[in-house]
Amino acid sequence: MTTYPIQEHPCTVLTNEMVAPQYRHLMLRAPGAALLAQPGQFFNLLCPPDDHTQPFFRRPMSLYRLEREKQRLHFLYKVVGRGTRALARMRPGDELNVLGPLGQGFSLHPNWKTLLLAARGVGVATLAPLAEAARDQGRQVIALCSARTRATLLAVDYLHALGAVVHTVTDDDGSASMPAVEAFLQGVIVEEKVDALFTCGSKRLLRLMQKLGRDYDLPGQAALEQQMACGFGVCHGCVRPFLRHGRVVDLRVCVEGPVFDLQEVMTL
Amino acid sequence: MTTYPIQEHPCTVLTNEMVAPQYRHLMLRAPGAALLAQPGQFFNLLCPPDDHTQPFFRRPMSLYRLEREKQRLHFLYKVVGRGTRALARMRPGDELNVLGPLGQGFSLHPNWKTLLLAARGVGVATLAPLAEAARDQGRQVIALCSARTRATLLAVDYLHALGAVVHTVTDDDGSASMPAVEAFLQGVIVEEKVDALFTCGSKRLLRLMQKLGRDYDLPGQAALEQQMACGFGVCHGCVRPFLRHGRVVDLRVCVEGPVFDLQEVMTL
Amino acid sequence: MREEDVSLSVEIGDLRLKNPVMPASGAFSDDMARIFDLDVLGAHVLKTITPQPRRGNPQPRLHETAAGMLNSIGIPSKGVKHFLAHTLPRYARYQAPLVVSISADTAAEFAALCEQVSVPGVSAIEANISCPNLEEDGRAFAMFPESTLKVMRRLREATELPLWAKLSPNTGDIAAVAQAAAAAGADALVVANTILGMAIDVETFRPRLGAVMGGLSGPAIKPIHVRMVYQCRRAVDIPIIGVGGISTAEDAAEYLLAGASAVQVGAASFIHPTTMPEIIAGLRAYMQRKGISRVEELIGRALA
Amino acid sequence: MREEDVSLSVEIGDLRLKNPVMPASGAFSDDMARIFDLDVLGAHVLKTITPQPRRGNPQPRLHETAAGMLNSIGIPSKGVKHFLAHTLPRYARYQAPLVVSISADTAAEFAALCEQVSVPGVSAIEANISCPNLEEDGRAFAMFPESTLKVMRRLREATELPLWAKLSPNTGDIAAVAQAAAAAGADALVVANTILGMAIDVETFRPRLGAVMGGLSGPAIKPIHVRMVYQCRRAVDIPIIGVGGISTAEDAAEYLLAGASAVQVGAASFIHPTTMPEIIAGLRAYMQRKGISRVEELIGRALA
Ligand SMILES: Cc1cc2nc3c(=O)[nH]c(=O)nc-3n(C[C@H](O)[C@H](O)[C@H](O)COP(=O)(O)OP(=O)(O)OC[C@H]3O[C@@H](n4cnc5c(N)ncnc54)[C@H](O)[C@@H]3O)c2cc1C
Ligand SMILES: Cc1cc2nc3c(=O)[nH]c(=O)nc-3n(C[C@H](O)[C@H](O)[C@H](O)COP(=O)(O)OP(=O)(O)OC[C@H]3O[C@@H](n4cnc5c(N)ncnc54)[C@H](O)[C@@H]3O)c2cc1C
Ligand SMILES: Cc1cc2nc3c(=O)[nH]c(=O)nc-3n(C[C@H](O)[C@H](O)[C@H](O)COP(=O)(O)O)c2cc1C
Ligand SMILES: Cc1cc2nc3c(=O)[nH]c(=O)nc-3n(C[C@H](O)[C@H](O)[C@H](O)COP(=O)(O)O)c2cc1C
Ligand code: FES
Ligand code: FES
Repeated sequence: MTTYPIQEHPCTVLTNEMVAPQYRHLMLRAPGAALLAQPGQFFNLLCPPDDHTQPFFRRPMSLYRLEREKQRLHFLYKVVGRGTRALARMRPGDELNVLGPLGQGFSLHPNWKTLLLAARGVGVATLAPLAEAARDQGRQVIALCSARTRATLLAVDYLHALGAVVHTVTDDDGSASMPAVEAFLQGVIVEEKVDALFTCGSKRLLRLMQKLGRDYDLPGQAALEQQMACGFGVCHGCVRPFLRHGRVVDLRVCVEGPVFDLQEVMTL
Repeated sequence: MTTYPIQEHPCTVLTNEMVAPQYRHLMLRAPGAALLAQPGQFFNLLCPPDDHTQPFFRRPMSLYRLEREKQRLHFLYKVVGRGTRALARMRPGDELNVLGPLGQGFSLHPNWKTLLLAARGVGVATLAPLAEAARDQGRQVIALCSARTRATLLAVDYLHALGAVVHTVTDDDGSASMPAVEAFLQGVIVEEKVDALFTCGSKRLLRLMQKLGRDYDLPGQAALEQQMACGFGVCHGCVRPFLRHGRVVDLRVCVEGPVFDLQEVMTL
Repeated sequence: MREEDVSLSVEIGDLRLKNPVMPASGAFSDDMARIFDLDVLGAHVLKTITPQPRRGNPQPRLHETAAGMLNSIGIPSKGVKHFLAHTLPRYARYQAPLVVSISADTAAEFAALCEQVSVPGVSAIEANISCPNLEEDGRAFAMFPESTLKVMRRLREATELPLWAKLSPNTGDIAAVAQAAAAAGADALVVANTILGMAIDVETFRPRLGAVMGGLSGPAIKPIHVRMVYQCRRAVDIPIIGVGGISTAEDAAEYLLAGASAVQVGAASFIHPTTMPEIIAGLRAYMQRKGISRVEELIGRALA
Repeated sequence: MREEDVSLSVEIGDLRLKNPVMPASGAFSDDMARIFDLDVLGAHVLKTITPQPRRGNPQPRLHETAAGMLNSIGIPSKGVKHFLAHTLPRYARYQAPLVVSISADTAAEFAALCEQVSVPGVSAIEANISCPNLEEDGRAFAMFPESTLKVMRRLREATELPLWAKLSPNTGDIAAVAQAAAAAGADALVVANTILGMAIDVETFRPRLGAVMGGLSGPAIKPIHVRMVYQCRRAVDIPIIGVGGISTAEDAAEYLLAGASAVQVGAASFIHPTTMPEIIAGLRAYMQRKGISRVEELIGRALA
């Protein structure tokens, strides 16, 4: 019997705890096929009804962490609207249907020894599995986590535990200002001999990483977000323009992405 | 400040237990204004979503029992479709919004000493509070409970506890056949000097009670069911024809009923 | 901004309402006085009446659908005589302007009825030229600009009261129908009535409604009716009253932004009967939050 | 009744399908081969293509509504040349009949495109004369009988393949449009496309969609589209393919009872991508339960 790579998986909520104001860590018990997800891929979650009404669309969420042997699938999410609000109310034992794994994840060239990850806010959820993969493959990870406040810095301990060198910057003390971050990352790139750049979670950070990529001639990848209906390529709702081979082409974030070559992304 | 007789009441599920296959007894903690309901009145329940979709309409349910001092409101219901199926899944602690009390309940003439109640199936839920009121007012109650099987006879113990004389008939042993029931009720009416007839839950039983009412010149009341949108008189969805003062008039089951004069009801 | 700095008052032609929230015809009566103070409303709109008594459609008259409902109530009416003698006087106790909805099968009967209800105590007449149950296959005056023009002209001649035309969504060109109603002298448009729909019971193979087809309303239709208000707003200058799927203050604001000067609430009241007072309070809170002092500033703002 | 006694096969004109379940245009591509065996379907219907490449509408293109969605994808298309060279060959591996959906701004371009796609490997052509995003204010050929007749005649002359006309719900008289399409020689009707709708963000005061208006689909519209299928069934003799809000086997059966010979599934696949195979299995179970051996016996049964 053929098994199909994309499936709906009935999962069970194990924990769904607040990790910072407005941010939650969701851990699910998931069936085996869901656990084949790769870093940078995502799932489309069927959030439960909110105040008696069912959000029509699923909600895309990046794979945050996988524990294959324990059959655990993790997400890290920000509560922003009705879907995530309803998600936030889920309790251990509740059932959650997730569709996936979806999309193209990160691809790591064998020669890349040192990876620089720059995430803003919950963007770190998307980059964390990359750090885990890098550790497993003996690569070095330097991560910059940016957030509004100290209180909303996410996953720092987890990245530490994965062996990454973690730097944090925040708006409240001015350390997350673009000039400061640029200067800091320039230093890291030069001193640590960074081989590739990865980013997720902020348009300004993305632009900065693109500039650094050009300035230091470094390859890179960015994970994007775009509203989705299907998540598997048929509706064309998530299409946006990219610069590929010198031409503007419309690509589907859900299938051709969500991870794209850093310099292809058009940020206007 | 004016208080309005009809309100939405946020209630909390205390218990929601199966009492027979397909039948459940729902006990709610309810605020004071809900506890002013009278026998024969009903509430319109906002059932929770079923498999991710919210039933649009509320579901009407008769008051089954009230415990004013304990702030408890009881319903007895049959699981038939999506609304009641969703209701059946509610657990203690869950919130349920009920609108009411609605409609005209039973009215007991002071001279009526002995009441004959004939209920089919879950129709007994509607008549039970009448038995309780009768007991409080020192009236005698004789109840006939009819059901498909022994296992689906409902509320018999409760009616006993209320001091009613309870007779049960079922289809499976033939005792619920109309000729048998008619003969039996004729005997009861004559021997017990019944003053008034009450019925709910079956068209055939209703017709029989109408006939007995005419034959023995007894007054009576019947509680009806009709699909409803609003439950408080504005939509005209629940309208059906009645024979009143010799003319056919269209009346709203939710406001002019659900309890009607026995002989007014048209059963075609 | 303080609560008392917010003005919810709107103008529908010569009629000033203290707020833009009123019931939709067929979803209101003074039975609701048992639920809240009916004088909080911007206006009272009554169930459509007809010249002669009629019984309405056979049961079943209701069917629930995804985020909405079908109804085939039809227009049960005790006739205009009963209305004038018994119903109208009951509403004299309220301050809220009274809007009487009327319908008839022919333009001549419609005009006669319009004249009959143009009496003291009535603040405006809503011409239901759109009831999809009335005519065969849902055909109604408001399906075409020509028939709209014709009937609305007759009605205009029949009354000096503010005259509102309730349009039908069952048309291919709502803007043209709106222009016809305006050209005939309507003081305002009510956009719109229910959408013709049906449902079939897959167990019995029979239609779910006694009348086979019925009108769809509720949240399901909101995007369609918002679009129609927007199209009408671009097509005519007279005020528009938006109706269709409104159940929250945000829904009401959406209609105002699309070009409505006021809104009506139908099916939502069946589920939460205090929807209208809650929308009024919610609109006030919304405006405070957005720092907007007059609700009229919202009207048509999405067209800018 | 045993499973193997149930026949799901239906005829759409000369085309026999092994079952009546196929995707709606715009909600399918061979990307779904990663989710289930695409050869279980009664047919494959592709996203509408246009003569020249076009980019479709600006973002945002999606908005969720109560029990439904608005889309303003428009018709991004790589053009017919790319289609013939690259897309069409990809579908040669499947047994399911391939239906190519086409659209163009003028009748002449439409006919030329129709001829171009009348090639081996294509089993039928679905003429999308109804896309509400294509023309200003949602105007489309299928809004009026006259324009439908005109464009369908040109298309009929341009191809010998089975020709399906996809109708628009944004018309006041779907039966007349259906008759026009049949008169022009359409082999089947697809009833119907999305309903024009819009939504406004009450925080920004701006329309939710980049293209301002978009098409409403999903369970919310099912009662409207079932009604239209029923009306078309009474008006014409050619087969009808029902589409709009179908997400279960019962929904599909409802359309069949209303007069459809087959059904298409759109938005539901986005939420549960295996909706179509589940409907096929569910229809089989439904028929066993009802003791009906041929699905064709259900067609139009509610009209009896
Ligand atoms: C590939 C991908 C991976 C993502 N991973 C994460 C993650 O790991 N953690 C996390 O917190 N968030 C993630 N997001 C963003 C997340 O999908 C949105 O925050 C979420 O959909 C908001 O839903 P809502 O109902 O709470 O908000 P609402 O604003 O009520 O949503 C309305 C609609 O807009 C869509 N939408 C709103 N915000 C976004 C957004 N930023 N991106 C895409 N669609 C959006 C919703 O899905 C929905 O369709 C990801 C998005 C994508 C596309
Ligand atoms: C005044 C009144 C009091 C009632 N009291 C009780 C009671 O105490 N216990 C009890 O078990 N049932 C009672 N019923 C019947 C109960 O309302 C229905 O069984 C229930 O609405 C079925 O909902 P559903 O979603 O499970 O069924 P579905 O068949 O899925 O419901 C579809 C629609 O039909 C309506 N409907 C279906 N059956 C009935 C019915 N028999 N009467 C009215 N509407 C119906 C539903 O409300 C809903 O709008 C009462 C009905 C009325 C009118
Ligand atoms: C049960 C019911 C009865 C209605 N009766 C009438 C009516 O008599 N006259 C009329 O113009 N509209 C009538 N309508 C239509 C409503 O006034 C309103 O236009 C429509 O329901 C859309 O609003 P909603 O989605 O808020 O319900 C009725 C609607 C419902 C649901
Ligand atoms: C995202 C999306 C894209 C669509 N694109 C097309 C299209 O290109 N051509 C077409 O004829 N219909 C298109 N449709 C309409 C569908 O084919 C279908 O008629 C409509 O969505 C109703 O069905 P549903 O409720 O099952 O979605 C599209 C619908 C959606 C939701
Ligand atoms: S979300 Fe449907 S194509 Fe990407
Ligand atoms: S249910 Fe609305 S009038 Fe009775």
